[in-house]
Amino acid sequence: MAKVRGAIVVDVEKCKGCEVCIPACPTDVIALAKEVNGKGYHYAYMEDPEACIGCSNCAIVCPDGVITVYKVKL
Amino acid sequence: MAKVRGAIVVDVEKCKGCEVCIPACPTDVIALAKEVNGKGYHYAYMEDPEACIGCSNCAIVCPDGVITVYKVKL
Amino acid sequence: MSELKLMKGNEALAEAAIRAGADAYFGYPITPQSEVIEYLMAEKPFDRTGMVVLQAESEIAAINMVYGAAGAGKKVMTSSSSPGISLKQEGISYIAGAELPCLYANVVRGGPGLGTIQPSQADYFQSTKGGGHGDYRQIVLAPASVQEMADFVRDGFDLAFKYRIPVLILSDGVIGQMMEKVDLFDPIPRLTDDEINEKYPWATTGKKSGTERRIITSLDLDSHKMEEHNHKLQAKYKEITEKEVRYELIDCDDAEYIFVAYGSSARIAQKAVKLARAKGIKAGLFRLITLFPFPSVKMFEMCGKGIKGFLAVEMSAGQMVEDVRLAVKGCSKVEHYGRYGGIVHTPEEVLEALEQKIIGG
Amino acid sequence: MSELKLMKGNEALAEAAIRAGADAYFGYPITPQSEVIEYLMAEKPFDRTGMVVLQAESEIAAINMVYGAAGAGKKVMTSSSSPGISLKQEGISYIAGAELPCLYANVVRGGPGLGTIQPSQADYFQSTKGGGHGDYRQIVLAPASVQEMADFVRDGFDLAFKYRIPVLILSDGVIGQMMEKVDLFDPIPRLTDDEINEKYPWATTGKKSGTERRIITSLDLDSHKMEEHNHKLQAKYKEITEKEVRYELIDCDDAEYIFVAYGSSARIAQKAVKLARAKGIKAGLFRLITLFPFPSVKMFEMCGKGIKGFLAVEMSAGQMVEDVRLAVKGCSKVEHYGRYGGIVHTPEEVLEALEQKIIGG
Amino acid sequence: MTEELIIAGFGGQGVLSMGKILAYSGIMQDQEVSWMPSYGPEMRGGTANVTVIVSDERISSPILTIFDSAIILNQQSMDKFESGVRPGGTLLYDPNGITRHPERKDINIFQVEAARLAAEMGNTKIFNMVVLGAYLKIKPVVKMENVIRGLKKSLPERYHKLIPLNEDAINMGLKNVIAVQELQ
Amino acid sequence: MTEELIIAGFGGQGVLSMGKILAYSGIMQDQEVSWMPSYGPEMRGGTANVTVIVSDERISSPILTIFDSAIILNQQSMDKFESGVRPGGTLLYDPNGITRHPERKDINIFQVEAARLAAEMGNTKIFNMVVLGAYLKIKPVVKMENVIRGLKKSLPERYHKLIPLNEDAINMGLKNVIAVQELQ
Amino acid sequence: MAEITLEDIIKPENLVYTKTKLMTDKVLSYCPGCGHGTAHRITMEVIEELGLEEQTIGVAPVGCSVLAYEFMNIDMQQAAHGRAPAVATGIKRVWPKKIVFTYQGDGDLAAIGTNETIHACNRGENIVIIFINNGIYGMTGGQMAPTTLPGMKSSTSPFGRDVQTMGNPLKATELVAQLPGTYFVTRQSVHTPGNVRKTKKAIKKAFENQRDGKPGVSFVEIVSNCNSGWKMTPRDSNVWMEENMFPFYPLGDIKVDGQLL
Amino acid sequence: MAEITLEDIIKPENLVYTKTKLMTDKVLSYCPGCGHGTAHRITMEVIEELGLEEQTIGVAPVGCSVLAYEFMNIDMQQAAHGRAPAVATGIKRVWPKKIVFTYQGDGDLAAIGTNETIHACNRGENIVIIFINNGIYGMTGGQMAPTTLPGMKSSTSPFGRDVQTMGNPLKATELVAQLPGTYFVTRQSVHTPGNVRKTKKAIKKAFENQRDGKPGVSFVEIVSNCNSGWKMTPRDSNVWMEENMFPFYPLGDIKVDGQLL
Ligand SMILES: Cc1ncc(C[n+]2csc(CCOP(=O)(O)OP(=O)(O)O)c2C)c(N)n1
Ligand SMILES: Cc1ncc(C[n+]2csc(CCOP(=O)(O)OP(=O)(O)O)c2C)c(N)n1
Ligand code: SF4
Ligand code: SF4
Ligand code: SF4
Ligand code: SF4
Ligand code: SF4
Ligand code: SF4
Ligand SMILES: [Mg+2]
Ligand SMILES: [Mg+2]
Repeated sequence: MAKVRGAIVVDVEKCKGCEVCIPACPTDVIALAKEVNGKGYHYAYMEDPEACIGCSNCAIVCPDGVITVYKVKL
Repeated sequence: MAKVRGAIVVDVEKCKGCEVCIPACPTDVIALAKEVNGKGYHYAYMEDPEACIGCSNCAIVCPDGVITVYKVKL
Repeated sequence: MSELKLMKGNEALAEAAIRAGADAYFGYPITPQSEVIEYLMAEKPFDRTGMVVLQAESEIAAINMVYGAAGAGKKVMTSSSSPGISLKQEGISYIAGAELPCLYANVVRGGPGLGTIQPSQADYFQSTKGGGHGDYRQIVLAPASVQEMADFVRDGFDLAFKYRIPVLILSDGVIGQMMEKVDLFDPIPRLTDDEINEKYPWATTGKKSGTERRIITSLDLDSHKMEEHNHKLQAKYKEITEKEVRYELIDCDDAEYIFVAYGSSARIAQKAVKLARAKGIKAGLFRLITLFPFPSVKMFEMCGKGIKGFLAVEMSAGQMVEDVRLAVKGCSKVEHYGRYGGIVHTPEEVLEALEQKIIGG
Repeated sequence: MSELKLMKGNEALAEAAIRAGADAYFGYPITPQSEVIEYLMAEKPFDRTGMVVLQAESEIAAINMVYGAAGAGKKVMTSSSSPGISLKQEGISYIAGAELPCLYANVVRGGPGLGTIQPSQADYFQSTKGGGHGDYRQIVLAPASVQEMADFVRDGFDLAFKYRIPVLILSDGVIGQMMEKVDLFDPIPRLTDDEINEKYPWATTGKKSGTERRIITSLDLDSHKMEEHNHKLQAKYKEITEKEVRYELIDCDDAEYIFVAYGSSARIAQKAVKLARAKGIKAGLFRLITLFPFPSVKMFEMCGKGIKGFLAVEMSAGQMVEDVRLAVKGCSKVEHYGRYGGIVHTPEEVLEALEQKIIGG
Repeated sequence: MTEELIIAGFGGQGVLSMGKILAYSGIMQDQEVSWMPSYGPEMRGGTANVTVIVSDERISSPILTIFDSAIILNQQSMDKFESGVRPGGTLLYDPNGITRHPERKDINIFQVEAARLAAEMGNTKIFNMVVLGAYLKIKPVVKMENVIRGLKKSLPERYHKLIPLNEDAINMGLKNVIAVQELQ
Repeated sequence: MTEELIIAGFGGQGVLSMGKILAYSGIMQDQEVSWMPSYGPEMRGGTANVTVIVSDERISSPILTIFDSAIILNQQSMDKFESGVRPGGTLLYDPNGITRHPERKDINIFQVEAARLAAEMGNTKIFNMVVLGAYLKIKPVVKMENVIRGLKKSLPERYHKLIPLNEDAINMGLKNVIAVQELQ
Repeated sequence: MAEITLEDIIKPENLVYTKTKLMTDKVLSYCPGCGHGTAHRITMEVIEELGLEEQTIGVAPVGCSVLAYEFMNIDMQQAAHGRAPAVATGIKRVWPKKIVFTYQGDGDLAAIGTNETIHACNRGENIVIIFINNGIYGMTGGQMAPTTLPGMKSSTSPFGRDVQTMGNPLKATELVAQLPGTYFVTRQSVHTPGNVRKTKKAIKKAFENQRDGKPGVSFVEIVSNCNSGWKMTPRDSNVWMEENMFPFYPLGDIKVDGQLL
Repeated sequence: MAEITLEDIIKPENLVYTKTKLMTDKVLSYCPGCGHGTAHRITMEVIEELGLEEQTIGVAPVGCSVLAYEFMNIDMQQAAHGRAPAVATGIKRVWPKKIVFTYQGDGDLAAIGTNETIHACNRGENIVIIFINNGIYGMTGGQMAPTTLPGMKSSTSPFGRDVQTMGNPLKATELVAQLPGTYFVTRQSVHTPGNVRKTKKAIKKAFENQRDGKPGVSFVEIVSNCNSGWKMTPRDSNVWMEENMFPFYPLGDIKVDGQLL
C-alpha cells in the first residue's frame, strides 16, 4: 500500500502563533512551541513529525502563509 | 331615477392647458378654450356643461389643482 | 455639580455633549476621534438625558442628519477627522446657507488624502475660509486642552444658537487622544419640546394650523433674493467678528517676539516661550482661541508696540500664517514654522525656528 | 486643422477634451455645466477617438473614477458646479496626495448651499486654498472666454501631467453658458497603450513580471515618511509658483488704479477700464489667469511704480482680495468690490466702486 | 461698430437660435460676437432671453443691462426690458399678444407681425426668421450673404434644405417691418 | 516638581492603564497631569506607549521626546526610548525578554522582575501594578494613599474589590526594585 | 324637469371637490401636465384627512420638486441632492412622535442618494418616502436617470440608453422591498383618476403606518411623466408611460405589512 | 521499511505547497489568525495560476486591508473609503482588457460605499469584487458595521446591537445578487482547509468570468473573523463565526452565470 510522508517548514520569525493551523491538521502534527520568536509569539512546529502526510491543509489555512509543505511517496 | 348634474370651475389663470383633464372626463365635458390666459395657455372649460355629472375625475387628475367641482342631485 | 475627571479629549467632548443638553449626535467612526461615539454609546445618554446617538452609514449621512435635526430646532452635533470632514463640505455649506445652528468637531490628522492618523493642523484653510462652496463662514474654536474640549462644546452650542451658524471645534490628534484632568461643567437640561417651540420659532416642528409654515432651505432661484440673503450672512459674520473674538496672551506684556499658535501647537509654543525666556529671549504667545473670527485687530494693535516679529507656529505647511500676515498688514515681520504630515514639532524646534527665522533672519 | 466655431463655454470645454486626446470623462449633471456631458454624449467621442464618457451615479463616484483612471496613466477629467465640487473634496485631496494628473472644471454658481444656478465666483477659497483636508495645492486656471475654455483643457492636461497634480479650470455660469467664437486647436491623438507605459512608469497598468509593482496611494502610516512626502509636495508647489504663473496686463503701463480680476469679472472690469479711461481715470486691469500660482511677485513689483490702489473685483464677498493683500504686503491700498449670490456686477458698478473705494476713499 | 442686443420672449419662439444665427453671421464677416442666454428653471416653458453682441473689437463684458436694441416677443419681456434700451436706441416687437405697447419717447420703435406672417407662410417655426429679417432691415449689422452662411454653419447638415425657406422668411420680415416711432 | 515619564511596552501589558492610574493619583494630590498615548495601527498587538507628565504647574506640551524617566517593558521599546532619557534621568525596566540591556552611562538604571513576580502572585494581570510600585519606589511623585484613591477613580465600581490585590502588587514592586546603576 | 342653470349648481353647499388648504395658492412651478403637482396634492390631502398637519414635517429633494416647500403648506425642509432620507432620519430621531416624509425624484433617490435610501430603509426608520420615478432628471434638463429605460433617449443618452456602456436601469423599489427595514412598499401612478385614487390610498396607508408606529419605512413609488424631458405633449407622455414604463415598472403593492407579496 | 528523515522530505523536488510569488515577503500587518491574510494569498494564487499577473490591477480599500498593496505583488491602487468600485470602474473603463478587482471590508463596501457598490454592480462593470465580511470595523478598533449581527457587541454597540435603534444588519451580497449587472455572486469562508479550497475555486471562477468577458460583476463575499474586534482568540473566533455568522450569512453560491439560484 502506497504510503506518503510529509513535512512542513514554518517560517518561525513570521509565524504569529495564531493556532489556526492546529485544528486544520488531520493528523495532529502541529503544536505551538514553548519558546517565542523575535516578535514574542509562540510559533508553530511539528510536534509529531512522523504523522505528517503532506496534505497542505495547515499551509492553506495559515493566514500568514508561513508554512511550506513537502511530500514524498514511500 | 335619481339624476345628477355637476359643474366645474376652472381657475383660468392657473390652468396650464395640459389637457390631462380631458381624457379623464367620462362624459367629454371639457375642451381647451380658443383663447389664452395671461400666461399664454389655452385653458380648460366646460364645452358641454350639460353632460357634467360632477364625478371629480377631472379635478383629481389636474396636476395644478385648478378645478373645483360641484354636484347636485336632481 | 461639576466633577473632576481624567479624560481623553475625545471623551471630554462626548461627555460635554451630554452635559450641554445635546439632543443628538450623529457620526461615523474614524481615527483619531472614534472615542467620541464609543464613549457616547457606552454612556447610554438615551438613558441619562434622552439624547439620541446614531452611528450613520457615512459622514455625508451624518452631516445631513445633523441638518435635519438642527432644522427641527434641536441641539445636534457630529464629529470626524480630516477625510471625513472633507466629505461633509457640501452639507456644511447647506447648513451655513440655511442658517442652522450646529456643532461639529474635526480631530485633525495628517493629510492630504488618506495620509496618516497622526496629529496635524493642516485643515486650517478648510476650516476658516470655507472648504465648501459659496461665501459662508463658520465659527471655529480651537481647544488647547481637554478642559477646553469639554467647555467649548457648551460654548459652541451657545454660539451656534445665538447666531444660527455652524460651529467647528478644530482639534487635533494630540488634544483628542491625550488625557488631562477636566472639571466637567454641571449638566444643562435638554430643552423641552415646548421650550424649543418658543425659543426657535424658525424650527420645523410641525406648523400650528393657521400659522405660517416654517421652511428650512438654502435655495433661492431669484438672484436678487439670494444676494440679499448673502448680505444678511455677511452682516452676521461681521457682527461675529466684532463680538466673538477670543484669544489668550501669554507672557506678551514685555515680549519682543510673539509666537502665534492654536491648539496643540499653542501648548508646544508655550513651552518654547519658557525655553526662550530661560535664554533671555523675550518671547510671548498669542494663543488663538477663535480662528474665525480671527483676532486681527488685537494683533495689528500689538505690532505697533515694540514687537519685532511674529512666528506662526502650526502643524502645517503654512496656512494660519496668512491670516497673521493679513492682520499685521506688513507692519511687522511674520514667518511660519511647523512640521506636518503627522509629525509634531518640539518646543526646542520651535525656539530654534524663532532664533533663525525671526531673530537671526 | 484648427476650426472656427460658435460655441458655449461648456461645449468648447467638452470639444477640447476630445481634441486634447482625453481618454475619459466621468461626470454627473448639474446646472450650469450639464452641457459638458451632453455635448460629449452627442458627439460620440468613443467613435471619434475612443474616448470613454460615463455618467456616474454621483459626483463622488465620478471623482473616484477619475482617480482610478488617472492612476492607470490615462488623461481623464470631470466637471461639476459648486455643490458637486464640494462633494469631490475628499477625492481631490486623495488625487493630490497620490500625485495623480487630472483635470476638472468647476462652473461656479451662487451659494452657499443649494444657492442659485446663476454665476458666481465664491468658490475661490475652496479652489486656491484647498477645500479638502491636508496641505495640498492644485493649479487653478481661470478662463475668461470660450476660447480659453477650450485652450485651457489642453494646457491644463499638459500641466497636470508635467507636475502630476490636479488642475482645476475655475469657470463660472457666464463663461460656461455664453457663446463666442472659438478657434479650436488641432486634435491631439490619444496616447497608445505603449506610449502610456513608456511615459508614465508610475502608472498601474499591470506590472511586468520581474519588475517592481506600481502603487498609487496617499497613505503612509509612518509619519516621518508622510512628512517627507509632504515636503516633496511643497517643493513641487514651490516650483509651480516659480514657473507657471500666468496673467494678462491690460492698459497697465500708465495706470494709477488697477482692477484685479479673473474670469467673467475680468471681462466686466475690462469694460470698466474703458469707461474709466473715457472719464480720464487711468485705470488698468490685472487679469489673473492662474489663481494658483498667484502672481504675487508681479503684483508686488507693480505696486512700487505709481499705483495708487488695487480694486479686487470678484463675484464674491471678498476672497481673492486676500491674496492681493498678501501680494502687495501693505504697500498699496487694496479694496474689494463685487456682487454675489448669483448677481453679476456691471462695468458701471465696478467703475463706481473704484471711484468710491479707491480714488475717493 | 458695436451692436448690443437683447432678444426676449418665451421658450419655443426660437429666441436662442435667432441669436445664434446672428452671432454666426457676425463671425462670417470676421466680427467679434458673444451670445449669453439667461438660463435656469424659468426657461422651462417660461421666459427666454439672450443678449448678443456683434462688434469690430474684442468684446469685454457679455452681460448687458443696457441695450442698443431690444427685440421683444411677449408682454413679460416688454415689461422687463423696455426700460433697458439706451436712449436713442431701438425696440422691435411683435404686437401679437402685447397688451401694453412700449411707451418710451426717447427710442426708435418698430413692429413686425411675425407670428401672423409666419402663420401665413404656413410654418410657425420660421417665426424667428421673420423677426430676424425685420431686425436686419432696421439694423443691418450683418450682410445678408453672411446671414445665409451663418445659417449654414449653425444648422446641422440635414436641415440645409430648409435654408431657402428661412431666407424667404427673412425677406418677409425685411419687407414688413413698420416704424412706429422714429427719432428725428 | 515636574516629572516627565514614558511607559513603553506592548499591547496587553497594561501600559496605558498604568499611566492612567499614575495620572489619576496626581490629580488626587492636586497636581497637573497629562497622559498622551501613541495611537494607531501599530497598537494592534504591537508596541504601545504613553507619556505621562505630573507637575505642580500648568503643563504646556504633552508631547515629549526627552524624558525624566522611562519605564521600558520590551526590547523594541528599549531600542526606541533608551536614548530619550534625559542625562541624569532614570530608566526602569523588566529584564524579562530583554536581549540588549541599557548601555547609557549618564542615567540611573533600575530593574524589576515584574513579569516573574506577577506570575508568582498568581495573576499576570497585575504585572503593571508591580512595575508601578517599583517606579514609585524610585520616584515617589505621588503618595501611596493617592495612588489608591487614583485606582478607585480609574477603576469601574465593579472592580473595586480588586484594589487590595493591586495594592499588594504595588508593594511587591516597591520591595523588589533593584538598582543597576546609580549616578553619584 | 325644470332647467337647472350652472349658477344653481355652483354653490358652496354643492361643492364636492376643491384643492386642499394644505396646498398654498402659489402657481406650481411644474411644466403643464407634470405628475408632480398631482402627487403633491394627494399627499397633502392625506395629511389633511388624517389630521396630521400640525405633526408633519416634509423633506423636499433637489430635483423639479425642490420647491415642494413653496406648495405644501406645512413645515418643510429642503435637503441636499440625494440626502433627504438622512435629513428625515435626523428629524424623526429627535422628534419621534412627529410624522416625517421625504418626497424625492429618481435621480435624487436612486442615483446620488442610493446610500441614504438603502440605509434609511435598512435601518427601518419610521418615515414615509414618496418616490417620483419619471425615468429622467427633469430639473436639470432631461439627462439620463438610473431609472431611464433601455433604449430611451435623454440629453445624456441622445441615441438611447445603451445598457452595455451606460448600465442597467435600477429598480430601486424592488430593491428596498428586499430590506428588513421596509414595512410597506408599493408602486403607483397618478395619470388617471383611478390611479390617483389608488395612489392616494397607498399614501394614506403609508402615513397611517407611521402614525401607528408600524416598524419601518413606508415607501410609495409613483411612476410619473416628465413630458418636458421626454419631449412629448402631456397626453402623449401618459400614453407612452403606460406602454413603456409600466411594463418595466409594473404597478401594484410589493410589500405589505412587512411581508413581500 | 527504511527510516526516512525530515531532510529526505524537505527537498525542492518534494515541494507541494509554498506561498505564491505574487505575495511579497513583507510580514502581514494583520492580527494573528485574521482571515485577511488567507484571502489575500488565495487571490494572488488565482492570479498566478491564471497567468494574469501582468494584466491585473487591484484596488485596496480603507480598512485593515488598506495595506493590501504592501502584500499583493502586483500593480495596485489604494481607494478612498468605500469608493473602490468607482476607482475600479475608472480603471476598467480606460483599460478594458486589463483585469481589475477590488478587495473591500464590510464597512467599506456596505456602509460608506453602498452607493458605489450598488451602482457598479447595477451597471454591470466587468470587475471582480472580493468582499471580506467580518461583521465589524476592524481597522478603527472594532466599531459596529452594517453587517454586525443583532445583539453582537462592538465598541459602538457595547451592549450588543440593538436593531430597534441601530438598525438591521445589511445583507449586501443578497442585495447585489438582485441586480441585473452581477454575473456571479457567492458567499464563502477561509477558516478551514475545505473552505479555503472552495473559496479559491470561487475566486478563480470570478477572475475567469472577467477574463472571458462574461457580462457583469463577479462578487465573492468571504465571511471572516475579526478576532481582535470580537475580542476572542483566533480559534474561538472561528468557532463563534460558524455558530453565529454562518446562520445569518449562509455560505454558498447565490447567483451563477447570471442566474439567481
Ligand atoms: C450635489 C448636486 N449634484 C447635482 C445637482 C444637480 N441636479 C439638480 S436636480 C438633479 C436631478 C433631478 O432629477 P430627479 O431627482 O429625477 O428629479 P426630477 O427633476 O426628475 O423630478 C440634479 C442632477 C445638484 N443640485 N446637486
Ligand atoms: C472617509 C473616511 N471615513 C472613515 C474612515 C475611518 N475608517 C477607516 S477603516 C474604517 C472601517 C473599516 O472597516 P471594514 O471596511 O469592515 O474593514 P476591516 O477593517 O473590518 O477589514 C473606517 C470607518 C476613513 N479612513 N475615511
Ligand atoms: S496558522 Fe500560520 S501563523 Fe498561525 S500558528 Fe500556524 S503557522 Fe503560525
Ligand atoms: S501538511 Fe497536512 S499533515 Fe502535515 S502538518 Fe500540515 S496539515 Fe498536518
Ligand atoms: S388638467 Fe388642469 S391644468 Fe391641465 S388643462 Fe385641465 S384644468 Fe388645465
Ligand atoms: S366632474 Fe366629471 S363629468 Fe364633470 S367635467 Fe369633471 S370629469 Fe367631467
Ligand atoms: S421637467 Fe419634467 S419633471 Fe420637471 S416639471 Fe417639467 S415635466 Fe415635470
Ligand atoms: S482588527 Fe480584525 S480584521 Fe483587522 S487585522 Fe485584526 S483581526 Fe483582522
Ligand atoms: Mg426624475
Ligand atoms: Mg470589517
